[in-house]
Amino acid sequence: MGAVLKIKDLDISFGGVHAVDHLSFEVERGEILGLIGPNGSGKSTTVNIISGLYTQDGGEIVLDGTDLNKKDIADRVHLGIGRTFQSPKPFLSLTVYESVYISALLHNRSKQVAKEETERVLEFMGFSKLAWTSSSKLPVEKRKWLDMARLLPARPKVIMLDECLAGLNPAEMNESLELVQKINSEGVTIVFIEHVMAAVTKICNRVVVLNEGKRLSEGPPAEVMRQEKVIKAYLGKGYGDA
Amino acid sequence: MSGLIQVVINGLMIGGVYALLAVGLTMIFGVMKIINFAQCEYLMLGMYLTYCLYNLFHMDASNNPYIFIIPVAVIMLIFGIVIYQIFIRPIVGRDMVSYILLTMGLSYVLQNAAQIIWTANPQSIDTAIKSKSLYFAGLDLSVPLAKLVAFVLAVAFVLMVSAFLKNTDMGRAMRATSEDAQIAALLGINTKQSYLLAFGLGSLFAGVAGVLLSPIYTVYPRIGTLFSTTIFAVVILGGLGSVAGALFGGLLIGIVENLVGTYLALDLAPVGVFVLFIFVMLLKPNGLFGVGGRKA
Amino acid sequence: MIKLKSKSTVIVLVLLVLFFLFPLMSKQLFGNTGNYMLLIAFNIIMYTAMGSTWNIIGGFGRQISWSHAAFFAIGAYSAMIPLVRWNISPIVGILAGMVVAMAAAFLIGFPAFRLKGVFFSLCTLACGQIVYRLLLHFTGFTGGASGLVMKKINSDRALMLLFKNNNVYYYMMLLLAVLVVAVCIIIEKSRLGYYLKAIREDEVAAESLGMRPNQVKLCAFMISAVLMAVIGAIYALRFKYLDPESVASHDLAIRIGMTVIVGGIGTVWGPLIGAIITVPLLELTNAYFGNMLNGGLSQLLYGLILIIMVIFMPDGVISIKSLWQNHKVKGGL
Amino acid sequence: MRKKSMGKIMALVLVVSLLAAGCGSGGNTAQPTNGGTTEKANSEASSEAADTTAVSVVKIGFLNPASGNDAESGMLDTEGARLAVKHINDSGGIKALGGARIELIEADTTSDAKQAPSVAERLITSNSDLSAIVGTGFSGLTLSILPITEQYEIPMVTNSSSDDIVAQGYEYIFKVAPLSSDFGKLQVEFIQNLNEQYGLDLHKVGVVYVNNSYGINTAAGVKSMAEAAGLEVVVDQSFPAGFTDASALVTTLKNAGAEVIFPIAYTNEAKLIYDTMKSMNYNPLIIAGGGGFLWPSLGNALGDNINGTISAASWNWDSKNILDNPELVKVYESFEAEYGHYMTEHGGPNYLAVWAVKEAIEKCSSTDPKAIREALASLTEEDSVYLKIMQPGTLGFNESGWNDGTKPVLIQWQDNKPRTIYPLDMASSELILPDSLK
Repeated sequence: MGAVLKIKDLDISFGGVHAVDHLSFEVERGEILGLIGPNGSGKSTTVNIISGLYTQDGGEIVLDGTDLNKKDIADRVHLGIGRTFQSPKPFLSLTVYESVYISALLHNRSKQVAKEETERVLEFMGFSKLAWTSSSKLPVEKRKWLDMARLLPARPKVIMLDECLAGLNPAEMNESLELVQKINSEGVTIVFIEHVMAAVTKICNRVVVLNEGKRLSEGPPAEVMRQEKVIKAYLGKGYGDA
Repeated sequence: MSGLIQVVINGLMIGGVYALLAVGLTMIFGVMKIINFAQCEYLMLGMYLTYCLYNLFHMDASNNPYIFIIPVAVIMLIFGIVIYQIFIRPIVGRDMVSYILLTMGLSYVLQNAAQIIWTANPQSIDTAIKSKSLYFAGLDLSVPLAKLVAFVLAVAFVLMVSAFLKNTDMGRAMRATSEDAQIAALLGINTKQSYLLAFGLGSLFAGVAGVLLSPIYTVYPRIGTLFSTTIFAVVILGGLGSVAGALFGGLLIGIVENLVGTYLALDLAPVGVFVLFIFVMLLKPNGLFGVGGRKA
Repeated sequence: MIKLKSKSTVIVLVLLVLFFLFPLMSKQLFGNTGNYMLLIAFNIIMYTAMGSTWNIIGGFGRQISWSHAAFFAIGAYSAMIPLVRWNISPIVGILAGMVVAMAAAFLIGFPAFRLKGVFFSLCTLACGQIVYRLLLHFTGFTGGASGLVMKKINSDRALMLLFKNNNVYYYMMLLLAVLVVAVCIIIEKSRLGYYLKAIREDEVAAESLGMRPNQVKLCAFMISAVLMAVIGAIYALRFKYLDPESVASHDLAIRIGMTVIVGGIGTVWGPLIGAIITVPLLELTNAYFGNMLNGGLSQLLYGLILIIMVIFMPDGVISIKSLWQNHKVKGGL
Repeated sequence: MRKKSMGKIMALVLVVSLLAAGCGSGGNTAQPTNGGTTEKANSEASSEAADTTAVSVVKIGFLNPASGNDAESGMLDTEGARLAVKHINDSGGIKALGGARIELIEADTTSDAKQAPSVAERLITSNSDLSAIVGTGFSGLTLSILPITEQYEIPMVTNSSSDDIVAQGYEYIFKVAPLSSDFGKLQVEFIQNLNEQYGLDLHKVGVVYVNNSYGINTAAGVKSMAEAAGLEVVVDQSFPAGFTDASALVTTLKNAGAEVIFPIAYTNEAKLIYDTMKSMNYNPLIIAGGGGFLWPSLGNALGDNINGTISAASWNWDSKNILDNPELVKVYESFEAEYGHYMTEHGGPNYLAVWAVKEAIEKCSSTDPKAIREALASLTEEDSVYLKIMQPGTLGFNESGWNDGTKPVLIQWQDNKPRTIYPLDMASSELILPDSLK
């Protein structure tokens, strides 16, 4: 096993706001790590830094021994970092197939291979029937799944899912969780940003709790959620959850 | 030395003119996130209005057109609103491409409507102020009066507009809309109304500019095309929807234009402007006074 | 599906044949005005070609560029200057023009693509103006505003691409247009095409999949610039006179974009439809109303028609289909 | 299926538009608001051959911009041509063809050299019985049309100035106006006279010109002449057409201490330059190179400030050759009556151009363009009094097609009208020395 992704002393602030405050944690290979915390605790910011959207003021990100600091977004994707966004970002005028195919093209020299890869991913994500539907016609949950599907052709090592349950009904949530586990079972490490605690406790092996940009606690969901400070952080922010 | 000072003064003066034109554009730009390619045609109309009123009241060299600021402003405000209601409203919410094509078409229409009404011949008003100036014999410096007036009023306008945007509900609504139309809408702000207002005011400012410029330039249907590209540069340079930026951008471009024009070559003055423009774009994509929102 | 596809290809082929035979038919069809019709047809073909090249970056990638007149001008001048000044064959000039245009596209695109949307557009507008001003300024070389004019051609000189019969240039342009459209079709289904579409839809998402949008855009921009340069060269040879105002002014830049937008931006056949509409439209308004009402009427109508089109056909004339057909998504790649 | 329907559209649109353009190419049913008729659709006309005896109407095409940047001077050109047609028809038309009337068929070239060729081609092809063309006033437009008139072998009489026009070996072009490069000779000569006559020492000159075809050619002439005459050209500066601020320009001139400036500009630029000079109280002697400095609109724009300004002109309404000739005096009087302003540098040569075509037709008594071309080539001022209207009263085209006898004149604005003051044998009034030189 061992850590696939190491975050060391990560730090960033916007104007006066210290969004991420000397944050360090590690992601074990093959696990589903829950990254939780109240709103504004710096979860999404962390993801944006890791994926390369923001440049940190200080700290290191190491993926399988390669330091990502100097790498741009594209490099990081090729090295194995994948991420989705809080609100899905479909290629509206394109079909489901094309959306995935584009990603496949980006990571395969041969078009033929890319096509096979696309077929495989669609099959795997249960999109086969919807392949020729326009992304614009998809309901929100399917859009979120499509975002995940698009990541797979890159054969990512780590996928960071930013609130992939937000705005879904219980049934859809369960489907989503099954998909996430399915992807994970393929050996893809998952970083699962969420504040629906039920979901987190259900699928995460481990959680890291953020508060005001700092790491508040870490450990198996069940026991972390019992901790005084964690509950306070949530209640303090007015979140008594699930 | 006094040569250089004179050049800078010249730059400031014409810069004031640019700023005056840019304020209207940047307002529409900021609130609606669109370039109104017909903005300078509003200027043209403002000048023609002044010209007509001036002759209507049989004014001569002893008068000056500034008394028409209010009437022209009112007429142009109404005009802007009408134009918005007829042409712009149907396409609100469409992508950039529609706006570009529509405002282009609009500028064709206005230009040629003007040519139909007033012919292509340049017209001008007979006022003494056009060639008056404050002359400092000692320093051998001169400041053209008409431009000075335009400059001062431009600054005054910029202050008024920023005050309006800060302190009135309408103004706040418009600022909110320019920050993020969707969120503004969620907050119950009537964004359509902000758009309407922005467009109306945009045309109002162009009209006022028209009054102030009528002593300096002759007016003919295509006078607007003299300014359009420069004004776009000014607006972007100053920063998206930033009124203060429009002023600063205008002055900066005015000075650069005159420096290049005087010490390099007049033909290259526009080149100097655009090179500056591109550099600022690269160093400060949000413009000098920009407030984000670059991903238009 | 397959049947329909083949059907449409038939229609396109018919059109192609029509254009191909037009020089032979026009006299019969239009009598004395045949040659004039031929000139209009030439312009339609030219604007189709220009529109299609613009469409590569402006349509597929939705990067609205106002600097394409500059590439057109670069091509035109590169062909004309060597011919007029040193009597060097335009063939050399065309090749040179392609290189220069590509370089210019890089110099313009590299900074401009760091900006998004409207800001990119205005940056290209500024760049276009710079080229225009430079052409005006370096009078000794470009002839400045007086332009460059070709001596009267008394005999055909194939190597110099000088022919007395304008039909030769007609076919050159037709060939070029077919080539350009072909390139567009290929690109649309190519890697580059898909990348551009992804950028058009959501650049951030595209980047998060491992794309480098600016490289993709720059590549498309340069391809489109090179093609545009060749079109400019043929134009110069056909009309034998150039001045910055007519080939490098931003009126032309805008007209190119407008042709595509009217027809249907981002579609392979939009530029053709756009050209088929706008070119005759301009001629008609000029012919019927040219000298009426102080000469203002023709352009006024032109503008009005544009406005009406935008309001009622947001996605260009090509979108009329949506009137009788609800948005089905075609299958197959 | 999108493709299918789309194909339909394309096919349809193509056919419709081409047919439309087909009739459009000729078509103008609407009556013109003005003197001449605009292009007429006439399918029968195209079939009817150019018959030398029984023609009732002779068609002369008229090409000039009515829209775009150059619409103003396009209009000034039109006035002269329309008046000529009126006069000819009122005085019994073309005698040699049994009193055939002249019909001026006007077409708007627009101000765009891309558009002009197709307009010309349309004019010619949709009026197969066209005898000749008059136009344009713009070198750029004329140059872009030359290949077409040559192809159809239709003579074109132009008043555009650029030297290039008659230097390309085209045979169907006739240029009535003096070469713009000749202006310089006159301007420089004039300064030397001033220096002698009034004991002045004007030797620092500035050449500032709008960067268009006319400006470049004229400025080139005056520069070379000035240097040859030992004058010191302290400023040689072109500026973009339609610039918005003259202060950089005037500052340069002032700092360089130019005593005489040779400006070439149009109304708006000229107004900017004048106002700025006045505002910087800098009053050099102005000897302009024509263009906007001869237009009524500049007179209106500057009011009395324009008086005293001197300018070269390819033609002026009150030169000796005209004042001494009652017939020609009638011409400019009726012009002023008709259009409410003096006869301009554009009006005169276009008036002549139409008369030249008319007399050519009289000579060869045919409406066949080729015959008319030959007749034009051999035309002289003796053929009609109206051909004496160009200074110094001569007409005659050399083999390149240029009316090489004609000479420019200098005018001075006096009482808001341009009056001929030089050369003296053409002068109608005395130079009024500007105060700055007294």
